[in-house]
Amino acid sequence: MIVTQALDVVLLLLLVMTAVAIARVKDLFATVMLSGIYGLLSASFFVLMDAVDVAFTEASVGAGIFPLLMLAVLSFVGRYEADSKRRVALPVFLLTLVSGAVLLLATTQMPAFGGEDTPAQQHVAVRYIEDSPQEIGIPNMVTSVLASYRGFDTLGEVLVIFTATIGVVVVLLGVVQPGKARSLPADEDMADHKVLRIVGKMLIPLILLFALYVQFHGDYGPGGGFQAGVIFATGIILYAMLFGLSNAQRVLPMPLLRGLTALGVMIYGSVGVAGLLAGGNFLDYSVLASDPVSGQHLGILLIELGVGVTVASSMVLIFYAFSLTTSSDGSVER
Amino acid sequence: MDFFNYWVVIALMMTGLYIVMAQQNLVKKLLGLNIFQTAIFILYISVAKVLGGTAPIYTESATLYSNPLPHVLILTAIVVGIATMALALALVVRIHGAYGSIEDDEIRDRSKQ
Amino acid sequence: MINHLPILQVVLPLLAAPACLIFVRARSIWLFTCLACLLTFGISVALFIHVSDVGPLSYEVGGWPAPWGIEYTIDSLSSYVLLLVSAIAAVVILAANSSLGPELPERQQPAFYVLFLLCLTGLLGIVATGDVFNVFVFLEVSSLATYALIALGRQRQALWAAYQYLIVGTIGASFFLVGIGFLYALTGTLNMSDLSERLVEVEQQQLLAVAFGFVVVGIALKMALLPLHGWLPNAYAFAPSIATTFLAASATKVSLYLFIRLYYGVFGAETVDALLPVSIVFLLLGIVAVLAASLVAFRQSDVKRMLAFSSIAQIGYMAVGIGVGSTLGLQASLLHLFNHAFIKGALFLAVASVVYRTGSSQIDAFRGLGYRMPWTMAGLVLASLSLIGVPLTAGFVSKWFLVLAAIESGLWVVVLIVLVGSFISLFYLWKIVELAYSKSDSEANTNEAPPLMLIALWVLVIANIYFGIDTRLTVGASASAAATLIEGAPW
Amino acid sequence: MLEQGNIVSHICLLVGAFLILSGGLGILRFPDFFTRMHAAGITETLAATLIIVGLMIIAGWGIVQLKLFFILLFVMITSPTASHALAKSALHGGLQPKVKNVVDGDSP
Repeated sequence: MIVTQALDVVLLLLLVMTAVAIARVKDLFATVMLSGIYGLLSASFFVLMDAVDVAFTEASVGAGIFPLLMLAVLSFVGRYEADSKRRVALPVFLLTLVSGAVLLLATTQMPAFGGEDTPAQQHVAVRYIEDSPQEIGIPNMVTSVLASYRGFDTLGEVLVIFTATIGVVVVLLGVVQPGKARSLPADEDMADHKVLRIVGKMLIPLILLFALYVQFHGDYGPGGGFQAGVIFATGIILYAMLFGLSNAQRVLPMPLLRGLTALGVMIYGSVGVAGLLAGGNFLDYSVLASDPVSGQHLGILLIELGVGVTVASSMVLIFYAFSLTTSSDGSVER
Repeated sequence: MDFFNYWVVIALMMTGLYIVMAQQNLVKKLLGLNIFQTAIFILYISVAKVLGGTAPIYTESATLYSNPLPHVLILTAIVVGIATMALALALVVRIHGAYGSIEDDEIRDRSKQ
Repeated sequence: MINHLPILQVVLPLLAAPACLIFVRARSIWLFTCLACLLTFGISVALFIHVSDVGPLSYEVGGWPAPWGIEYTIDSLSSYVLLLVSAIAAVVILAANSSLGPELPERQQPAFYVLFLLCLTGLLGIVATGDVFNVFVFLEVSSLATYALIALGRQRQALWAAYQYLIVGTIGASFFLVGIGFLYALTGTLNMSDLSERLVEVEQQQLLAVAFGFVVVGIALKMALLPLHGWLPNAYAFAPSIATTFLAASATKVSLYLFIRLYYGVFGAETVDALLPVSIVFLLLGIVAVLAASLVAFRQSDVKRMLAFSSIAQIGYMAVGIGVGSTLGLQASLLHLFNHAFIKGALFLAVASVVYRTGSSQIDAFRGLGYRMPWTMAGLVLASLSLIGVPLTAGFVSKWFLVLAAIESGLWVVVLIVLVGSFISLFYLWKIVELAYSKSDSEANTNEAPPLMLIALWVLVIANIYFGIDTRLTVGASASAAATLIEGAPW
Repeated sequence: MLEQGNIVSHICLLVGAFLILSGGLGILRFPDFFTRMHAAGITETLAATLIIVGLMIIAGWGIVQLKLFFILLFVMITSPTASHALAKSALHGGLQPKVKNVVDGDSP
């Protein structure tokens, strides 16, 4: 327990240092790298706090997708901040300082960290911990809560991704149904990176295989549709980076991805409606099979599939959109 | 020691908020927002931790588990966060194309024209 | 079947949004969206009737009982707001196809409809749910859709407005998340009714105050209460006109609903006011908003912007109603929430018609339109009268109740403010009307807005007059909702 | 406690940790980009290998050991590739290695 607490202090202090560095460094490229480190540090912290599923997600998002998108943006907007006006905004600084102090005082009333008898541990959570292995029949309680008890939140989450994807595509490309693939000049640049291409060819199948493992192993260990979707998308994005966007689009054209993004939401929603038609409530999986536990199994499998499909196709689609947009495409005054 | 995690949460929140409000660069503001959101994640996950407990995956040997509910909430929040970031970055790219700048004050000047 | 309506209310537009992508042509997607919105409206009507005849409905999503699963609760307040939002959506979407024509290239229109449905889903979800974290999720669905909708505007300022709103909106939602995080740490639950029961036993007063503070500030950002309104004028001015119409009539209203729901229904107004001076702050900010925003509106040369500042002023009236603190005050707020949606919907739709014909929303573009677009301008005049609060219009009813509430509580200042605010709005609206009916140089050949836009506009205008004359529905529903919230009395 | 395997694994972990530390020092102290990359790339491949081997010994025969083995394989492939890509793009970007012995720690 001492080790846990010592690590806790070290990791959190490192996080604060990284955050302050992000605030102070002017080179945007460096700050993006720092925010990748920040993501990795927080993921490590989440492992320490027993939140393995969260850590998995944070590692793939905070240290993976987010810096990747940031780098894509920096290639448009340039690397350095304008530094003519270097002023510390004193009022803002004081405001944050004062509100921080007030909050510090208030947090001393928080239930003590790590206690077993805090309200958060005592009330709703008890059922998830004690009954979910029997009620749902899968060992990973996070998956049980995510997919079944609070399955509607997760449907909302998938909807958020869908919304963002539609938004990104229409903002960057101006269309949801784009025409033919454009070939990028950058495609040829990668041709002399033989080593990268060969290693990539070795790794991509493994990455995709690992994504499937994470997808279907989420009931038993950390993982699930979201993490699997991100990993799958990473494989495709790696392919697109190494072998050119036009090749990637031949495998996964944009209209297909767009359809898949919507399809994932539809799969999720249809499982809910199926529960309704089978005589239960919306998203009630117990009525999907003859006995409740196998019904839960089936329901969770299907909705995780929906999540995976939407997430994977959205991430690839967002990557395409950032790669295909040209910053001065004359569509300023659309 | 009981409240150290929460103090760090507040320090991170305020750092993030400061970056969002005080920095002029649009990309930097988003990095600040990211710090702020991660601070919230740390808050929730700290609330969920039970000292001496294990990850909430049922095993024969364990009896004490950390609370799975905040984990679920934060999984959702992380996804919401990255979705927001993606949209924000798309807007930044377009703003750069339209204004030729990603500095707050310059854009404000040019908006008025 | 009636039992499943609470969830279908949200799931129908939710599933309609991705299903839109099946269609290819913008026109068929529009027809499909219209159908979805009409069905959603039908469900909300059925829910409203059921709730007022039989009583509140509760729905356990996934079949899990309340504090463990997510609960949907439809009581008199939520059915009232659901009815409002889905009615506005159904009317506004009728006009969308015509209005978007000149404002958005056809290849971008499918995305508009998908985002419109997603925004509607989010707003309905916030209103229908009985779980605070579920509120956050749907808040983000509607917010993300809104940012993208605003970014679809023609001018480059639309992008900037969308970015600014994104930053502010995300901070608002994050504050809300922090607040419910603290509440969860103190009570161990996320379910609203469970939360309200367990909050009574919480002893950590300072932390409770901080949690309430985060939640209130977060929601106030989303509803553009005066010092936090910065995002609103640009967002309304540069979004596509039809998106502005929908957002102005529904989005801030839903944020206000959320505030009322949590402040009265979950936290308890007295509990909060013992810790934080929320009602006094709302009263003061509301008064300042009514005066300052109205004066700023007077100085605008862009009509969309003028109406945006007018919206901030109207949110001020609603805040004043809450600040008064009595049942009657809350009822006035709820009435104004409802009526203002129809007023602003009609006004912005009239402006959308003008933008359709003239391509501009500058006030100079209105010169002589009274002769060229007689029906549109007649609608605009009637809606303006309603905004000012002339008797026999909806706007009068809500202001009348606000004045009654103020007199009841002895707050004569508020009576004065309502009158002064109405006078200022008379002046800035008169600027438009005067120009519209002044003779212009060009020939006065009529060039009316497309029929569907006119129909939508006149539906809203007639609603304004109807709810000004027959007040049974609005007054009855708002009275029962206010009574339920404050006194816990059966509706 | 002090079985043979345990000692070996502890040695592996300690040496690995030391190498990571020295690699970090190298990044800070070496004069130019390529030497810094050398410090990071070389030590980290070995350090990661040692740490994973140490963990494999502790884990004992089973599924965890297999997973660690796969991670090891991944690290052995990706880490040198990453170094290669970095060096190549640095050269491509026009960065030349410093040849003279300059004791200036900062200029890249």
